[in-house]
Amino acid sequence: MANQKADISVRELIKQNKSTLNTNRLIEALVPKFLLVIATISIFTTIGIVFTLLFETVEFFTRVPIVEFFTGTVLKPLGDNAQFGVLPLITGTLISSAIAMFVAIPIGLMSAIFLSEYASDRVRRVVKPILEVLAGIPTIVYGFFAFTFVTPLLQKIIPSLEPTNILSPGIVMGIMIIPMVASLSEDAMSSVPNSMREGALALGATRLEVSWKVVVPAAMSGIVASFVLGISRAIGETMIVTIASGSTKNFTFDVTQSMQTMTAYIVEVTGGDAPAGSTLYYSLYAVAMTLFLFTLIMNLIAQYISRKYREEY
Amino acid sequence: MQIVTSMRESMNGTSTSDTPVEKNMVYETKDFHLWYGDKLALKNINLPIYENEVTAIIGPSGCGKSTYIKTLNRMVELVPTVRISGDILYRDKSILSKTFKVEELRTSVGMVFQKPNPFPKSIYDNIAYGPRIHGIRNKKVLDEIVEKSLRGAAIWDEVKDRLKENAYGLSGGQQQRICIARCLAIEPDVILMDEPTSALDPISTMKVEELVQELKKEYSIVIVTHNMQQAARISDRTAFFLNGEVIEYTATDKLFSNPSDKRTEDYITGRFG
Amino acid sequence: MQIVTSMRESMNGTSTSDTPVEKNMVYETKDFHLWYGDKLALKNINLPIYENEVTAIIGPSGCGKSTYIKTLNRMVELVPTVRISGDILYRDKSILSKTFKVEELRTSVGMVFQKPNPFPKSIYDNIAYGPRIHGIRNKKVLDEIVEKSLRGAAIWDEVKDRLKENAYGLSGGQQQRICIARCLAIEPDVILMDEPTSALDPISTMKVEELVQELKKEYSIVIVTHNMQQAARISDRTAFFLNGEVIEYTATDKLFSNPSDKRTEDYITGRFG
Amino acid sequence: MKYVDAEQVQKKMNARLTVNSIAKSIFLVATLIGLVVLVILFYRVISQSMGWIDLQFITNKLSTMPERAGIMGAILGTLWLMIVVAPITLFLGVGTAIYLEEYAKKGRLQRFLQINISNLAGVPSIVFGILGLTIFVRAAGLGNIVLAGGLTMALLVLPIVVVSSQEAIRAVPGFLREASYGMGATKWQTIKNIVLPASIPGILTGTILALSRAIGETAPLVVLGIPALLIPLPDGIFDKFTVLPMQIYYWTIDAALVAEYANLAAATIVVLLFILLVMNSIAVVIRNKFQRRY
Amino acid sequence: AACGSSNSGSSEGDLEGSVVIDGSGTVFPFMSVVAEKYMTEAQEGVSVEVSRAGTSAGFKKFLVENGTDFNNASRHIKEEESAEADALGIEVKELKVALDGLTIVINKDNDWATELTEQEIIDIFLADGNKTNWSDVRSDFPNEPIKTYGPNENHGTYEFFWETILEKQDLVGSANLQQEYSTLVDLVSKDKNAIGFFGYGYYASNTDKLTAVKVDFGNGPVEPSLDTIAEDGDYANFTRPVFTYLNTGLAKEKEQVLDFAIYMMQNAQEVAGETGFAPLTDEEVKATVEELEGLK
Ligand SMILES: Nc1ncnc2c1ncn2[C@@H]1O[C@H](COP(=O)(O)OP(=O)(O)OP(=O)(O)O)[C@@H](O)[C@H]1O
Ligand SMILES: Nc1ncnc2c1ncn2[C@@H]1O[C@H](COP(=O)(O)OP(=O)(O)OP(=O)(O)O)[C@@H](O)[C@H]1O
Ligand SMILES: [Mg+2]
Ligand SMILES: [Mg+2]
Ligand SMILES: O=P([O-])([O-])[O-]
Repeated sequence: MANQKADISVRELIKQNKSTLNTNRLIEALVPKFLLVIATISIFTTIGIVFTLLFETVEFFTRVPIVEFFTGTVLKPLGDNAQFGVLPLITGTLISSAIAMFVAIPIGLMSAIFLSEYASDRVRRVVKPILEVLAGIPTIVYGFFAFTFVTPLLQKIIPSLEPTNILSPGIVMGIMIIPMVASLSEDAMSSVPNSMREGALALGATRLEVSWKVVVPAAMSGIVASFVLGISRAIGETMIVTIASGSTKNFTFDVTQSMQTMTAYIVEVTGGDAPAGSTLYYSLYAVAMTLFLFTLIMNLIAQYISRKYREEY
Repeated sequence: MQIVTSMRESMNGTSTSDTPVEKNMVYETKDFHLWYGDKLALKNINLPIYENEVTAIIGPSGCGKSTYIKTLNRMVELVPTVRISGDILYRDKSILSKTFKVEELRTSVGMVFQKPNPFPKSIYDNIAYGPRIHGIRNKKVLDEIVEKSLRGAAIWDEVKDRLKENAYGLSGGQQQRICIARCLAIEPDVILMDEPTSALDPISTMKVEELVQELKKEYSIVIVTHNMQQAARISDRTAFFLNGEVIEYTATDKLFSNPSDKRTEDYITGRFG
Repeated sequence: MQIVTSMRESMNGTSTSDTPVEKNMVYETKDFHLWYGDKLALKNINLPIYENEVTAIIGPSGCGKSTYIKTLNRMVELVPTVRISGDILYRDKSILSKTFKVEELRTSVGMVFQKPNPFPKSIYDNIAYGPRIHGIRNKKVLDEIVEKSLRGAAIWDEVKDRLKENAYGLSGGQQQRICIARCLAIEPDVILMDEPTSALDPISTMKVEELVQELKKEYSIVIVTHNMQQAARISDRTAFFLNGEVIEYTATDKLFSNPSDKRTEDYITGRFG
Repeated sequence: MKYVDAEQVQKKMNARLTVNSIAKSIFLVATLIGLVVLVILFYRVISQSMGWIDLQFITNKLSTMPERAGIMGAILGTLWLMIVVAPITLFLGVGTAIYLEEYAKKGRLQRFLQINISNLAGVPSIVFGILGLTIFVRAAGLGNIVLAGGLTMALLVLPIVVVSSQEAIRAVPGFLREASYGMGATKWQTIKNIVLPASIPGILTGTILALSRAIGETAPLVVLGIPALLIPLPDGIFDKFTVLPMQIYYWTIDAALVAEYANLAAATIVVLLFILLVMNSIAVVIRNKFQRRY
Repeated sequence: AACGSSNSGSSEGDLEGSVVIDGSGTVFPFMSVVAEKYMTEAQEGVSVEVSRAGTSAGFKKFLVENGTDFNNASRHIKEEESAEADALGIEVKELKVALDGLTIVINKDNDWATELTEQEIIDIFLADGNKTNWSDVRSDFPNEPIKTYGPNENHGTYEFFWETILEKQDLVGSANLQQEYSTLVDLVSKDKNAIGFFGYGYYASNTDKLTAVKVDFGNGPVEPSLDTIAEDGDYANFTRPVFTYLNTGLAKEKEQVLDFAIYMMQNAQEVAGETGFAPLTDEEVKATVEELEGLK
């Protein structure tokens, strides 16, 4: 070994390459700064969203009083006596989201319990990705499905159901959200340490008792966070309601009727391409701002829940 | 769990010779083998366990101690790849038969684990969990059970004023005694303990050891331990496992003072392990 | 890493007495303390390390062996909460001073880790990694370096026909020697080894031990080991750590045959640890 | 005193076991619901598209006449859109992830960025559409061309790429980094030579998933104002364009006028789902092929 | 090569660039067919893009700097809109492309209201008409609620109906107004008690789903058809011309825009028939084409 060392001295070579060292120093100093700039793009995006929405929203409120906007039950944005009450949109949004969660929460949670607590590893490995396919289907496909399949089907059960209604897209949104709830809840449950399950099983508990009284409570924060994220998703969902719920600005709680959500309103107004400068145009931003705030609050709640309760055991 | 057909044979002489006084048997293990997938983890185990005794199981890491003790309440079958042959009788009934209800077995056989594993609930709810799932709902009865169990686990005085607090606020040693209390609450017949003190500090360890001595008056106890001193201190009978086999099983005094197998001697004198 | 102002004092007598022949010092550690957050992990370390020797560091788990050896090439500062005081000199220069360039230090001081950690690249690229990052691009030179280093790590014959294959296809022992070769490729001055054989089978362990013996002719080696026999077999000098302190540091023969501290004796006779 | 009556326990045991098996069946049924819907959905779409998918349908330009209509324009539009989205998200996403994982001190800024990114991931896509309309289409005067749509989509899927790249980078074991530092490598050398190569499978998987999200999005493009009839094929990022989901949208609502449009919509859905399936399979293959070996 | 044979109106097929058209949803089917023909038969290099925001919404995109080249309209340009054009210096040329009959449609299952008088229709849609149930219209009609449908205020059809037929009286508040005509077709075809209105073309392509109400203007019920829809036909009261408005400034600037305009006029009669409009007379076409040629 010593004889070979005479051939080349790496130590010497490295010393000769001092210049590499200096370039390295420079790169080393520049890279983090450069990456910081890139990383702030996401912040600029947020700022961009907030500012575009805010400016035009403020302008909107100089034309339509903020109180009227948030308490008005009549939304009639076109024509001569336009009225801008956002409540019909808010109820539409909340009702469709409520229907969606009414479908997604029980089914999603039960699927999660099945996958995490009952299913064998093999079944879980097969079923979970298939469920996740549901989440990956474009929403336009669900809209088509709701309008051409679910609504006619429901009309057989509820004859008074209108051809466009909030019930059918609500249910379909729920189906779309099932995998989200199931997958996140399942993650939360499978991260409950096995020792907890063993403790309960060793007391003679059945699988159900273990799941329901030990695992689910222990994973509660993750489960609730998945619900909240699901709601946020439902609130922001656009194409399903646009296609299947129509654009009637009803202020009602009758789910068999057509209602419009905030998202569908945005589609309608931009589809008619509201010209800059009209109140209609500004109303777009006011509604978008309201929508943004709704989902922002939901996302913050979800993050708060999952952070706060992360390390309970 | 897939039960391989087995031939029940008379008990293998080597492992059960030299037993001291004959008492009632709680468990009887016969020609028992266990595989994880293709790996043989327990080989031809024959081991009687007696009433109101502390039976210690010792042996080096990976020798199959946990596997064996988990077989006694069939927790081992939570591992999907497990296969077994042979038989285990609890109170003269085969616990491996298809018709046997594991939940019932586990109600009579409590278990305490290596790492304290209280539920993330209040102390009270931890203890009441078992009685509740067995249908006891009466608040007064539950109160009594909780107090009795906590007293039984020698931790009542320390926690009686904070029963509503989360069990995770307690120290490791206290948590372990909560787990013991939880297990006492359903009044088991046998208590299985898998290295119950290995995560505890010396003082907590001492308390748990004392408790075990106390409990044996009412319960039969099987305890796995890494710590030979502990086995010597608290057990009546000791089994020495090595590579999935029972090398020697006899009265604790005898095993530690006068082991009959060379490997036992090597192990207890610290030659390996 | 936050450097607490320290008072350099003359070396503490207890730990460095009884040194055999006086040689050149490679490292000199003076009054060194290290905290992880609030936890004191190394307490008042004073330890000289000599040229062309194998220095072994032994002690029970958690005593600070890895922490100390990682301090010698300042890898320890990858843990963000680390704070230190005292000083460490490498070739008479303080490695803790602000102006000191860690990359240079780490180029002169190679390290081999407990678990073999080759890069998920070809064997060739693993060895060539160091020279390349130091600017050596010439293919012929690299080829020579690779061959020389693999020969140096006594693994050339086993891998010379598969240099383009991924290093993860090798056995654990081969991987560990690849890691040693990787470290030789930049011709270090000192090689730090943190339990380099603990993940290896006996035969691979023997090979690595022989290699260490060989390497010490050209390099200074610091080796952490759990295995006292290993320390006794291959090292010239041994330091015994306990709870973050150096209890005894002296010639290996002396430490194992005639330890001057009761705790050392207890440890090497297997009383604890 | 005995509280736990063995007989009582015995009696209750059977009931509890029955409840357990009933619950298990219910949970199983709940799990199957999702799968059943999936089957129905696929069946409906495929049966409606029967006879409508052929080479002509793929290669023809759009037309008002169902027999002549094809989706080449939408396919090319989708392709051009991806050509804008992929490099931008990859560059910004991986850059942000490296910054957050390797450089940012675990402090306020890092937490703020992280929260901001998770919030961005939850902002409805239609709001991104408004952002794109206001900033790219109008303020920057790009109009509704591929570039404007691509930039909008890139911002929309950026959080997905950031988070999955972060996970991939985090999954690179510390010992590889240590080994590199131990050789005297600098931080950037370590990232470039060790961390990034080892995390590329994860990053690619995340990016493919993000792209499939972008391919399926409709809402933001509706807001950007994609024309209802656009026959010429786009051949660059400065052209007007339409994409598969937009075509599905228009055909779905216009099916009331020309019944065959429903079949065209279904056929386009099949093509879209096929593309997504292929992309997801690629992601899975990458993930399996490069599964960590260390 | 641009100034080709003035007769054909289109050059030899080597024009390039784009033509952007928005506006009326009523005219959309007509214009999209013309556009497709143009791109396949005349000028493959030109990209004609047609949208359908509605007449009013379309004018707002037309009357801005660098707005759309054409705005389709199912009504005349309004005074405000003309004023706006003047203010912007946009010179607007009205091109009448065909005639449309405003068609009142009901559900296929509706067998009672297949013939209504003009006044009954007006009352049904008027806020003050007090017709909430079908039985309020005629006592022998079923006692079921009337559901009214129509295009929303973005649309020229809405304004034509409101201004010309309702004479600017308030529309009934419960009317279900939609952006997309296809949605309206769908809604009416699924609602037994529905009555709605829109251009004849949307009825013509859905005769299997909808029934057109025969309107009695005083001389007995008249069914809308390509024969009765005419400025002096039996359906004249509900007949209206439909237009496209051309930005002549842009037409002069961009050869393909003017070329398209001429092509469209030359093919207007043929396409009108295909898409459910009554065609212009030969003279009308000729006059318009000549005017357009004059712009060159
Ligand atoms: N779930 C499992 N799957 C496969 N093999 C297992 C599993 N659990 C344990 N084993 C193997 O079975 C053997 C016995 O394991 P066991 O846990 O019973 O040992 P032990 O004596 O309890 O050891 P320790 O003292 O470390 O707890 C070991 O070789 C172990 O690797
Ligand atoms: N990253 C860290 N953060 C906080 N504490 C740490 C960290 N790394 C090690 N410690 C603590 O510092 C002490 C010394 O650890 P170190 O790893 O140096 O021990 P060791 O002697 O190498 O033990 P072993 O033989 O188990 O490898 C231990 O108490 C350990 O818990
Ligand atoms: Mg064990
Ligand atoms: Mg260590
Ligand atoms: O779409 P319109 O023709 O009614 O404007």
